[in-house]
Amino acid sequence: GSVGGGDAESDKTLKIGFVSTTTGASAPFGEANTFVVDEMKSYFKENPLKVGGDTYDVEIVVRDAQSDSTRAGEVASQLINSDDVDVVIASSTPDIVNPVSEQCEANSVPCITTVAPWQPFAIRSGDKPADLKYSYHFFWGLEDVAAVYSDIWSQVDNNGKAGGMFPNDPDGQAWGANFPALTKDSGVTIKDPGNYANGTKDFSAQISAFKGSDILLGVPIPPDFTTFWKQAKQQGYEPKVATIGKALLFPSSVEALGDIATNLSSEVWWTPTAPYKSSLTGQSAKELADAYEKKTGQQWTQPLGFAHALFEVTAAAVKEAGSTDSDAIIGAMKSLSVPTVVGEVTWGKDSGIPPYVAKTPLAGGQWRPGTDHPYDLVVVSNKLAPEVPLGGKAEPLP
Amino acid sequence: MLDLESVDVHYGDFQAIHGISLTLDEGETLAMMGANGAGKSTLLKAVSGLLGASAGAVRFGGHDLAGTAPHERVAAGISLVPEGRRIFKSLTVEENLQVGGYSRRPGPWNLTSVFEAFPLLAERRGRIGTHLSGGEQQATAIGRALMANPRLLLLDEVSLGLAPVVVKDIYQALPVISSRGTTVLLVEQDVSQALAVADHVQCLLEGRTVLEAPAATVTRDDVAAAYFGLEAR
Amino acid sequence: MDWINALVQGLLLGGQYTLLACGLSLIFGVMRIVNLAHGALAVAAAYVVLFLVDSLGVPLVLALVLAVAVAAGVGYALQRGLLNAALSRGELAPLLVTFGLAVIIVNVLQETASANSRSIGIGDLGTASIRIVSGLSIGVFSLLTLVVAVVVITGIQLFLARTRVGRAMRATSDDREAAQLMGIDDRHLYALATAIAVGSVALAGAFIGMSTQFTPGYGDLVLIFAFEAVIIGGLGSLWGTLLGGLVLGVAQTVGAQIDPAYGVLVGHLVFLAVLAFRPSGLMPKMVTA
Amino acid sequence: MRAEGLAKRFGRVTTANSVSFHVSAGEVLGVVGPNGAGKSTLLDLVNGGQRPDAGSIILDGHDVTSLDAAARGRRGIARTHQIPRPFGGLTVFENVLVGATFAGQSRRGAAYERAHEAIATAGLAHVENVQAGSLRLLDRKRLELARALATSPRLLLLDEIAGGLTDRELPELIEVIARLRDSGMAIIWIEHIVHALLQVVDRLMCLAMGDVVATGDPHAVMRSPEVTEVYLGSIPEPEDETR
Amino acid sequence: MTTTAPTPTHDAAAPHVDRGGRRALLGLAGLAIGVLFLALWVPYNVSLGALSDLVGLFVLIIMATTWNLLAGYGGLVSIGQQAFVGAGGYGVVYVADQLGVPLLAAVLLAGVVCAALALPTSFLVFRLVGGYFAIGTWVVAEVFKLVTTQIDALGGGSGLSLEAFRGVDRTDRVATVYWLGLTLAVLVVVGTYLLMRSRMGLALLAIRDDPTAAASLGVSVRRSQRIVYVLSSAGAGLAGALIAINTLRVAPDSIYSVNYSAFMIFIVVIGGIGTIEGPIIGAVIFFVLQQQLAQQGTWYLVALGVVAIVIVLAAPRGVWSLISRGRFSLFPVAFQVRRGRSVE
Ligand SMILES: Nc1ncnc2c1ncn2[C@@H]1O[C@H](COP(=O)(O)OP(=O)(O)OP(=O)(O)O)[C@@H](O)[C@H]1O
Ligand SMILES: Nc1ncnc2c1ncn2[C@@H]1O[C@H](COP(=O)(O)OP(=O)(O)OP(=O)(O)O)[C@@H](O)[C@H]1O
Ligand SMILES: [Mg+2]
Ligand SMILES: [Mg+2]
Repeated sequence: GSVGGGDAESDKTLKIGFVSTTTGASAPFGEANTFVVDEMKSYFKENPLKVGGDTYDVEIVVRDAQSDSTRAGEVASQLINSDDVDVVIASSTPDIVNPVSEQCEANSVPCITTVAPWQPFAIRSGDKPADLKYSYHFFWGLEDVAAVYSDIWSQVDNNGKAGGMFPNDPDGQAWGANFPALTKDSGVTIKDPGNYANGTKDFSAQISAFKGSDILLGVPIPPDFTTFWKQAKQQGYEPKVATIGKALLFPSSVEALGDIATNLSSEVWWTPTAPYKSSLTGQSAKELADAYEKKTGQQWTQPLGFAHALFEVTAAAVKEAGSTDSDAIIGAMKSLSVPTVVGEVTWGKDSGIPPYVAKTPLAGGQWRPGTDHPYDLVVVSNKLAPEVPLGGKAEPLP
Repeated sequence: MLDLESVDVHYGDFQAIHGISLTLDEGETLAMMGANGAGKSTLLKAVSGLLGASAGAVRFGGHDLAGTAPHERVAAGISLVPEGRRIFKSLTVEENLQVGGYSRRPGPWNLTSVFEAFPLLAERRGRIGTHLSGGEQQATAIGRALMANPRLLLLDEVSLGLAPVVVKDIYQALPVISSRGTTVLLVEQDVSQALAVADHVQCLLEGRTVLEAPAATVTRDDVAAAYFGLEAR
Repeated sequence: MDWINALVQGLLLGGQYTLLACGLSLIFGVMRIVNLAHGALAVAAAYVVLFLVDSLGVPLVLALVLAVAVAAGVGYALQRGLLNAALSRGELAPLLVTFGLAVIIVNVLQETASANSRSIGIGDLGTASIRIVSGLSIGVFSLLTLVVAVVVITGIQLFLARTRVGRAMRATSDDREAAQLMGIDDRHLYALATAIAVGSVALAGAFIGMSTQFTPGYGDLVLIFAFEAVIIGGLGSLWGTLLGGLVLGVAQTVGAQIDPAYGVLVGHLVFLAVLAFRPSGLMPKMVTA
Repeated sequence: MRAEGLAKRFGRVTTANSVSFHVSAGEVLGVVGPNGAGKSTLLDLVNGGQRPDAGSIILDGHDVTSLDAAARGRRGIARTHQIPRPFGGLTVFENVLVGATFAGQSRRGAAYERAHEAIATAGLAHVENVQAGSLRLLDRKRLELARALATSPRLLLLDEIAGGLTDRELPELIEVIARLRDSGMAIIWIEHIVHALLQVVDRLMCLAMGDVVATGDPHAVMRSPEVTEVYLGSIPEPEDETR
Repeated sequence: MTTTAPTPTHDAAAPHVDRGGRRALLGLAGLAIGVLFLALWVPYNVSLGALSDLVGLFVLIIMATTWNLLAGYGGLVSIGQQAFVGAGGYGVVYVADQLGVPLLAAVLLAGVVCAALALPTSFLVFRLVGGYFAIGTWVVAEVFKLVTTQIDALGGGSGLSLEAFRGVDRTDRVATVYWLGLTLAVLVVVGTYLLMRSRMGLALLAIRDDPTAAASLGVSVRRSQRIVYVLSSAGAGLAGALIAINTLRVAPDSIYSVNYSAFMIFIVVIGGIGTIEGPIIGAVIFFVLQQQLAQQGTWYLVALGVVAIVIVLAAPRGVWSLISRGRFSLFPVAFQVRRGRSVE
């Protein structure tokens, strides 16, 4: 025999391997995954995939990366080599999607990923995007978030000075490296005292450096932002506008901030008010969010739409390819275009980005005390996604 | 006051004590003798509750002690000065003594009276256990046991490693201790010392009693003869 | 002024570390248990307070008292049920048992309370501050934490040094069997020590919960700082733990003032430096616990 | 072996205050003194377990003061501990083999032989395969002796190895020590059982408070008034120590 | 120098020392068969995925065996060996990608790098004992991590992808890593065994039980411990390197995770500390648990915690001692004295 000769192949089944994060520090990113997977399983059970003339059963194998980068690589390898999946999908943070993509590259298996800005996804070492053959990613990039942030800032009177809190992790590094250049045109200069370690308990140094800056931006993890924001209040640093990624992503972390969360702003990658529909189930964004809230009793979160979209993209790719053969799928991905619940996802359209990246629309929003929920994310910027209805204008921090 | 009735003690599979009986009345002093490994310490441990008797009964003041934990026996009035001193290394001499009085039994012994009896301890009251020499440790251990005002004091080879002057002192203190109403069960290698203070003598050999008599009727040679049992294999 | 501010904020931060460290110091000092579940217990207590306040509407102060009481009870049961047994099984057993406990607590919390960030609301108290001069303000809540830490640590220290039970605890820590021979119920005393320790952990957890957001796994992020505080201070000296917490806090803020990247790193380096020059800590055995 | 002006203080406690003495091959030096006089500490200083604050230790004309315990062990200084310190997880044979291997014979066969001999001398053959942790006190003391002997020492330091022996066991031990001396070993023996000590020692030294009170002919030392006073206790005070 | 004539009683039977030589051979033969099976049969009869999973087992065996060497034999209970897991992982990626060293050599070089890092580290951490040492090593590991995140060439806080393996055929790659992992695991286990049978092994056991007494018997305590620390750190580095070439990416929070130490402790204690067999058995148990229960998400971890507690309380000497009951050993290191005729 040959090495690895114990494989068994089965036909006419699309086997999707999903690397999820249901436990550990990034678990909030994976909160909606269980719901989406359950929905998809029952959907595909009733609606097997029509590929060419054939009908394919869809099998979904979920493995938990436990929010650990090494574990993500291991489970991806298991999905590929033990479970023999046809496609690997993964979402949430470069720490998870990058090792998954590495495994797919090494094993020549198609890989579809999302929920990580494309720069930290594409740039794996050095400063050039990696040359990837089997990985396809959809999300926005730092140029988009910079544009959205600039738009929000422009709606509030400010002195053009910003303080940036960038942790020493893939996101923080990418933001810190790219933002100053991206916001220069809008006349804002960013003061970046340097990347700090996640879990820092005192931000006095940053606060004294930021004093006098009307704008605050950053991608801290939620507890770090809470610590920072409370200390900033205590030490008398009061910016006029604060746009924060990651820490303000989830309603629960905003709620946990209490009163001082009002009017903090953040980028919006997905919202139920967006006019997009699922290409699989036909659900609108609103219907998807409602279904989630009804079933789980929790407020919708942004990764919900993207987790759903992962399956839409996968199904579309296999349909386009006409089989589950990996080369065929890769061939199909190159110029795939799918209308999804997170908007139109099209590869090979943009020339300024690596060919394996498709960009999704991005809006900006502000957290305001809500009616159904303690805080609602109100869209205040739709410059990059005019189809998303505005909910108001950006207001200065109280 | 203390009654042992055919007590057996095991370490796992190994039986160290075979059906030992003894009776000790209030205020008496019993010297327990025997070669190394005869089971003397084991017997004391069984009385103090550190080991359980696997058969037979240990009675104290008429109550069966089966199932009582060591700390409960201390509260009932049994104190052991263990082999190897075992003083609390990070506590000062004074604190060691205070801990000895943890059970708060009333009686003649308190810090003042112990320091009176062992002036050497009074001098070192503030020194911590690790910094004591062997003899200082032994004195602390005895003082500590007295602090519990025991009705029954079990002494396991207290003169081991002590300068003659201290040994002399301890053996001078023993009659004082028992005159205050404390019953003493003493394990000792030094036959003449033991005979001098004891009312009764009991010799053990491989876990069994081989000699049992009033001290007055026993000579060094009798005891040596009892030891002979061991040598004769 | 920035440097003075860094120093002052460091002392305040030290208060938080100290509060978290005192339970650790007690357990480590009395039983030599390296309690890896300490962080998880703190977070669990924060969830208890949160539950009492948010779901049952108990007033915060009462909730704190209840949580401390519950935690003390849990600590007592934990020691009698698990840790006493682990202690008699060699030095690694407690390490593994507390690690197992940590994993269990974190994941059960995640199942029951979800992975979302939470925080215990304290309204304006969280942001109130006393302005000393321009560029130097002291957060009221941070100050409160420091005060509570000093009070708790003084209380435990006096308890160990001066009371009959405290002395007995130290004796038991030296030699369990000999302690039994003094009439001490060693299992009970160890359980008492753990009860006090876990009670203080609950307080620390609640204060963390009030100062920032926490998730079930948050305890791991701060556990190492608490250990550092204990060890910089020196084994068994609670004053040392206080000093250790403050030194660590100041090292981190001053390090961050040099470069934000160096905050945590400088804290660790100061820790290692202290140990290199004073391997038994800054104040070992003032009163040995 | 010669010690010159050894001094050691622990904080306020002086345990050795410029102590000088010597012992030659084939000689037994007995050491007595009240508890806490600094006898064990003195052995620690000689064998390298502790560093003296002042003074030096000269072995065969070489100054070994700066060597650590392991190096001194390899040079032929061996000691027993007053409170036995067996390697509890190892068998008696393995315990002894440690001494034989690292300070004695590095060749395996020779080390085995040395270990067997030492075990036989100390009378431990009946427990040679027993875990040392489960030994009773007497055997632990014998083990201390066996381990020390296994290092093929030229200077043997004994710390209260006779304590707890019965009247029958004592003569055996004394005989062993006498034989070791006759084979050319230098021995320093600390003991409180004076009558045992007197049977073998060539010279006796009495310490008190870190000072040498008397030294010389054993019987003369024992009769000297200072020794009687501080050690044997003819006066009512148990010890005459002032701080 | 002759010092004593042995007492007459013991003259008769010439004792000889048995180190379980014959049974050791048996054990080794059994091991060899197992290894041959793993090397020659398994690769051709299971899936690539299973092979790649088995690399995880080899990693666990290496980590546990070297941690046991450190803690079980050296008496140095560290919770900071992830420092070297991480350094080994980063080391192999850096050496292979940036310096262009062939992968196999890069793995070994990573081990050497870790040994080189461990040596200076030992001077710091050896100032500490007991619980202090444990926490101190943990902090050192955090320092390793934080320093790594400050080095741009190592990708800062983001991590590094291993590129040397790109374009290598999947089967070749998995097979290479598998055989390499197996070889390293065997070398580490056998190496540890031989070390423990040497003079060094005896010294270590003595030091573990009582360093002061060992020193006065001529054992160079510091030196022996330092050697063990360096060796076991090199082993942890090899494990880290294997992880890196198996998962193809290293990220600081993950590869320097304190969980590695927790796993090492788990495996060694569960299997049986202070034995050669224990860590291997523990690694297998842990591996099986991981494979079987990982699907259960949160509850898997809860189960792991429960298993740890239950085994430690029910079988404190580990599973191996339950099996062997202390009567036999596949890798005997003890010295047993046998006499022709018993003198007892
Ligand atoms: N923990 C133990 N485990 C197993 N056997 C033990 C243990 N302690 C003592 N023994 C055995 O029990 C027997 C009696 O021991 P014990 O300590 O009671 O003797 P002893 O008369 O006090 O002797 P010594 O004079 O040495 O103190 C001995 O054979 C001893 O080996
Ligand atoms: N590490 C230490 N720190 C402070 N004092 C110490 C230390 N070690 C010993 N001492 C003190 O030094 C003195 C001498 O101790 P040492 O053990 O040498 O006495 P010794 O003569 O052997 O007594 P004994 O006959 O009782 O064994 C004692 O008073 C003791 O308290
Ligand atoms: Mg005894
Ligand atoms: Mg002494």
